[in-house]
Amino acid sequence: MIYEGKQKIWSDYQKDIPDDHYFYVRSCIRQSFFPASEATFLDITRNRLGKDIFETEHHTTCGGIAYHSDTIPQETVMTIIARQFALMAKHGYENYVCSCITSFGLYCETLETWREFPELEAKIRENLWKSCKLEFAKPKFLIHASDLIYKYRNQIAAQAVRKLVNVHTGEPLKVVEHIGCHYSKMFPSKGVGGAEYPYVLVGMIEAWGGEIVDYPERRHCCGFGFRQYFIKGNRGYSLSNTHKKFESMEPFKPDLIITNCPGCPYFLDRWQYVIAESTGKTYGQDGHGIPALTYEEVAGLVMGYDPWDLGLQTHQVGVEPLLDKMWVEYDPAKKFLGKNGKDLGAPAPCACLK
Amino acid sequence: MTPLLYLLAAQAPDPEVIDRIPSGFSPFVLPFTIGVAFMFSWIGVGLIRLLAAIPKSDRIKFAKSLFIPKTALKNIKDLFCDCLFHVKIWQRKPLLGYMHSAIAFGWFMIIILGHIEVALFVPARLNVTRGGLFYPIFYRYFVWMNPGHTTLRGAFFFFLMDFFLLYILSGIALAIFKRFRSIVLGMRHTTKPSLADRVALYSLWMIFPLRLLAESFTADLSGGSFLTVPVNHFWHFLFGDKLWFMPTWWAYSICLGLFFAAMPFSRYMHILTEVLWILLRNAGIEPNHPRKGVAEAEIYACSSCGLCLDACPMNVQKKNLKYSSVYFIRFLRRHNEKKINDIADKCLMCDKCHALCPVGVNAPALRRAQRATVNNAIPFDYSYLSTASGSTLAGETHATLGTVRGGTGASLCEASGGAERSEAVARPRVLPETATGKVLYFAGCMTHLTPRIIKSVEKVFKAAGVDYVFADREGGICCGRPLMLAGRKEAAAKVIEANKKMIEESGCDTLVLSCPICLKVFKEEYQLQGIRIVHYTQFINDLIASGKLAVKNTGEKIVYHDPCELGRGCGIYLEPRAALGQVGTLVKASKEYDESICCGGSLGSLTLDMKDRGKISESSLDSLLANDPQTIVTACPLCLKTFSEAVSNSKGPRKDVKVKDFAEVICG
Amino acid sequence: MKNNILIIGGGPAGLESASQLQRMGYNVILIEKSPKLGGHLAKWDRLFPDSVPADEVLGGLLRGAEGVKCFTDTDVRAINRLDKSYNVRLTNGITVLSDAVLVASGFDLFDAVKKEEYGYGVYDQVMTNADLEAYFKTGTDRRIENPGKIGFAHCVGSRDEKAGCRSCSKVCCATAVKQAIEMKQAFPNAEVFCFYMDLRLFGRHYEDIYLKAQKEYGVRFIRGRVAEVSENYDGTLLVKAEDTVAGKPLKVTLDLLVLMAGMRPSGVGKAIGDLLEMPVEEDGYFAVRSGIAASQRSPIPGIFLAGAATGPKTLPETLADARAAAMEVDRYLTEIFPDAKNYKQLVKERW
Amino acid sequence: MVDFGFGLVPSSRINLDLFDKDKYRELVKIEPDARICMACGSCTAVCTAGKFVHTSLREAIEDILNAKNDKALESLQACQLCGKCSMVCPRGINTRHLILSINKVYSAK
Repeated sequence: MIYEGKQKIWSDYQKDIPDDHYFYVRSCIRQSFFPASEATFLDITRNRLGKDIFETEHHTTCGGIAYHSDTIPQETVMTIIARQFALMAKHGYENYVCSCITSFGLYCETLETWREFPELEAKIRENLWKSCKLEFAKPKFLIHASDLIYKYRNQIAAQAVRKLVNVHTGEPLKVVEHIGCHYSKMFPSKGVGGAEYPYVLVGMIEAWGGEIVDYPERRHCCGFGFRQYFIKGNRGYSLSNTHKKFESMEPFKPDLIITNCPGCPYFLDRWQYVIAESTGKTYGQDGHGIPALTYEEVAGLVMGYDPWDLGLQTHQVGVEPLLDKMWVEYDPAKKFLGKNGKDLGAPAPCACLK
Repeated sequence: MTPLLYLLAAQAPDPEVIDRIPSGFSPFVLPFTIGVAFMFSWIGVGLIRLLAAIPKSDRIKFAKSLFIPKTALKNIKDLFCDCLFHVKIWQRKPLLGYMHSAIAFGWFMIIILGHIEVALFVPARLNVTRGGLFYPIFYRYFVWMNPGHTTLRGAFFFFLMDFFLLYILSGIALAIFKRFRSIVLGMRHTTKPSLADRVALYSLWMIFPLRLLAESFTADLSGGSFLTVPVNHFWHFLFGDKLWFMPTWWAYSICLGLFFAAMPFSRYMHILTEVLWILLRNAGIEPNHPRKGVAEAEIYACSSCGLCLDACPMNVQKKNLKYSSVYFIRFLRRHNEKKINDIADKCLMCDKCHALCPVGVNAPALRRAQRATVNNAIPFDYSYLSTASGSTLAGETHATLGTVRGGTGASLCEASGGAERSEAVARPRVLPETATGKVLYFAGCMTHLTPRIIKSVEKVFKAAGVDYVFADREGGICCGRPLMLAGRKEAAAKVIEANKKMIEESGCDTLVLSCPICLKVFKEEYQLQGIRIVHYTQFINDLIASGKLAVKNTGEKIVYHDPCELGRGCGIYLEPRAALGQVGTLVKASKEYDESICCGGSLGSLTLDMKDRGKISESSLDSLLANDPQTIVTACPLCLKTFSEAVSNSKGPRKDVKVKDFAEVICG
Repeated sequence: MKNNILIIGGGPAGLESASQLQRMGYNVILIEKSPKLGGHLAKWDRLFPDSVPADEVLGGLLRGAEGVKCFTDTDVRAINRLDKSYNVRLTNGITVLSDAVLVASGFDLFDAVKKEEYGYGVYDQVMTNADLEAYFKTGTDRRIENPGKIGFAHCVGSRDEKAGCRSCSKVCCATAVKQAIEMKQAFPNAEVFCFYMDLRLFGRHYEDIYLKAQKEYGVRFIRGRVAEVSENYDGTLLVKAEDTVAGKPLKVTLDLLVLMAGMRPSGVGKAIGDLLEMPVEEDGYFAVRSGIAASQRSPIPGIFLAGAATGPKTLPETLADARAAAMEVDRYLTEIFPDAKNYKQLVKERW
Repeated sequence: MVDFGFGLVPSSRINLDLFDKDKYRELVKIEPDARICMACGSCTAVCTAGKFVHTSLREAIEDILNAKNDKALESLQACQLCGKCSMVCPRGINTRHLILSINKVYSAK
């Protein structure tokens, strides 16, 4: 691998990310999968970096799940999106930051479509007025939340209490980065680093002291694929996708997977459990899995957040070996305590996955 | 004959011949005796092994055949014609025939006459215990002629012995000459002798000159005639009164011994095996294994004469000589598996070597048997052939097949033929029960690649008002012959079964085929009771002869190519020529009838490549174009396609020669 | 009077037309931007289809052009069109008053880095056709160390609208087959795969080398474009394509992947074209007066074109084009140019 | 092991790394024409057996190269060796011998 070659490509795919004043929109499924991630994001940006991030309880889903499952007309989706944008404008913001990759892709797609077909934009403008009495607006900058963390990666590194380093060996942790497909595969120019060698997560890992693993199936989808997962009969395809990725990264012995999409950490995490329990195969050390974390969780770890506050207990693959490697102190007894301090109860132990 | 000889003997009361050596033995006979004893024991054991390897039913059949008068007569005729007189070689190459018969018949006569002499003059010596094995051979050494008591009878034998010795010597002289200048005897290629062959060959060359030498040395003692006596005088003139003759008799005996000792390992084994082979062949027993049982007799009956070398169309290229039948048989004898397979697979199966073989060795059949040992085991699945039945398909096949009645039905056929074409089912086509045509035309796979044949045949049929059904208009299944040629007899049986069913269900009484490959297998393997199987050349010739089809003679110069499977394969040579004679002027090819050269496109060969096939096509064209015809006519789709391509790919004036199918020429 | 003719570009087209025009008695000035004459030909080792050494062909071209005033390391600084002639200022300080300008600016090899998914410049074991020719010339390349499995990806930057080129580069198929054979000759035990979309082996003897590659060298031809390349743990490449004949996706591990970079319009040529205000077509190559009847004439009078400046060409096509351009220049300078009175009328009628 | 009601789906991808070099070498030794197919499909189009069941020499050659040896044998098992394919092959491949050879080499375990 020639690092300079990748740097050259990265330099071709840089995007403008504004410095402050963001309108933040949450992800539907992240809030249930990894709710602490978004909270951590807001805490880091607001309290650690001192940025102005506004969010409103009035925003809705972007309609992406329905859209990709072919259950909603495109015009309806676009009107929902137009409403989101209008809310942003109503509150005096023009930098739209979304937490979800599906949304990000859909926003990019919608903005491009409006650009190509102004008559469609006009129609949506009308729809929006008719249905919500809101003024149509488009964001000046469309940013994914990971773009922001990428932008402030060095500031985060400056505030970090630890690095992505195995304290027992002194070696940097080997990290697999995995971007959501809709981050830059549809519009390579909209993502930091493009589609072929996306840099958004790589930049974070490099800044925080880890080592990137470039494995053959890095481009491959995590296996979410809306219709593949939603219909049980197709779920085998979803599983096989994930399996292919793990088989490919296995020889590199990664310590950690970092992702920037709602679905990816979930499927890369849960399917490891399914693969282990149905075939007996595990990919981490000594029968463990490979933790698949969100970028907020990784940022939180290096900045010294408590792992249970970061919600790492919601992962199926145990994170303890990783925490040990990074010398993160944690109280095993508190792992399954709720926010209110009540015991949520530990899940039943797995037969194969440690 | 013997009483007559005794009548002659009655004229001489005193013994004419005196047993010169009372013991009836001399050490010089040992080499011969050992050699010949070795040979006979070898052959004896071999014969028992061979007979044991023949299935019991065949053995009984063989034994019975010897007592069937008709077969017995044929056996006698064949033994004399094939083994002694070499009639088949005479017919093709007289000088070569003379050579072979001089050696074979001459030697045979010398042995017979030698024994008669012993029987007449010293009958006691015929007893094996008193030297019967060698005494008749060295008769002249052991006896002393009683001077003054010579009878006409003795002189008669002296004359005959000298005559046949001279006869043999002339053959030997030709044989030696042939080694160096074979072309004079009509052979372009001769076989490469093996080591044993060489030993036997050089011994054979030496035997008769040495016999002349030995007998001439003793001619003043034991008598002689026009050859030995003058030579004896010459020796006396040269060496004086006393001749030291022992070395000559030793040399003669050693050469004979060497020859017989080498014989089982050499081509000369054929001299004796041929007899057995002729008997087995005439008994109608076929080989079921390429080198055991009957096949063993067959391969040892090969005299390695090399006539198949020139016969083989592949040998237009010298590099292919090694694939000739004679070498195939040689390697079968030596059990050289690798080479056997290579050679077996290369052959075009044109059958010319078989047609020309003086002893009728069927090398193509042996090659097929060899291919079977390898290819029969290959797993194939023909279950799809049995899924169709006549009744299930009757409804939709009716339209597709298109029954044609006379000339008026033509449009019906074309109209309905196309209508359901798209519904061609994924099952073998079976004729409808309602088909009324008594004539069934089966084009075959290859004919479908030469649509002009189909078109012309149909045109002829319509012109002659033939009520026919086209069995495989939409394509059928293979006839099975290609599978047989590849040695896959069991697989072929399945294909044959499926086709047979289709034909029997058609209710036809005449089956017309345009492909000779199909014709051969339909005739030999299908056993279609009550159905006349004819080639379209025969059928069309009949139509012309009976006046049903009118043809016009254009005077075009035509040469007819005999397709291998039609000519040598089915013996059809005359009908196509008779019909073609009505539409044009037939000219001769330099090789025709059973000597016709394969077009090169044969399905028989498994391994021959395009380039080599091209060379064969060229040589076949050379033969066909010997008398400048305007048109080459053939009656096989494979030959047609091969020649068409060869002509269009060739350079010079040859490009202008037309290549046409038989039916195409007939319908003008 | 000897007319001055300026030839821009010292590759095969420029050299051949210079040689022809000099023979006709013109005063030929040839400029070449790089330090060496010969263009891409100078960097090539052997030429398809008969593997003729490139040096031999180039030597012949250079001998033919002996006596021509050649300025290497020289570019055009400015061009003024006078009444009929061109006043050309060169970067070496010389000014040429030229009666005709022949643009033989050739082509650039497609920059394979742009096909990011193939990883040229990122993966250790990916190289281009030009790199491989350099290896054949010098015998060294860090990427080539007894490779066991070698792939050739056809159509890199050709027939690829995303790479900015819809058309076929004409020479890559034959080059790939040639190089595949040469690699088999160098490494007889290697397995060689060619990934093609269509094998465009249109020229004389081209089909022969295809057959030779299959028959004698056992090169495997797979119909399907290389879609993506990745690097395995051991540094080997994982190549994915579809075998479109089998209708199935396919993967293979390779030790070396050679990208058949196609032809793109010359960047330097484009700059000169801009100075001359020469029109270019959608594909980026210079427009000609008529693609069939006048393919060596630019729409601008007095400006001629030869070789790959007007689209991908094989070497023999380039040389024939160069000779044709020389004839066109000669016709212009004898029939149209000298007639000062009717010049404009003649240009209208005969250009 | 737990049954989740779904599981890994076998890949249809061709893996050229599984290509059996030794067997192919054996095949090419007895029938070098195996190498020169250009996948035109003439053989499949005229196939006598192909009218009834799927039969394709073109595919069989492809399958061997794509490390699907068993599938290659399957594509040929209905062949009647009639030889039509050899007549139409533009490269002059000795198709009948190739079919027999593929069977010989690849059905031997």
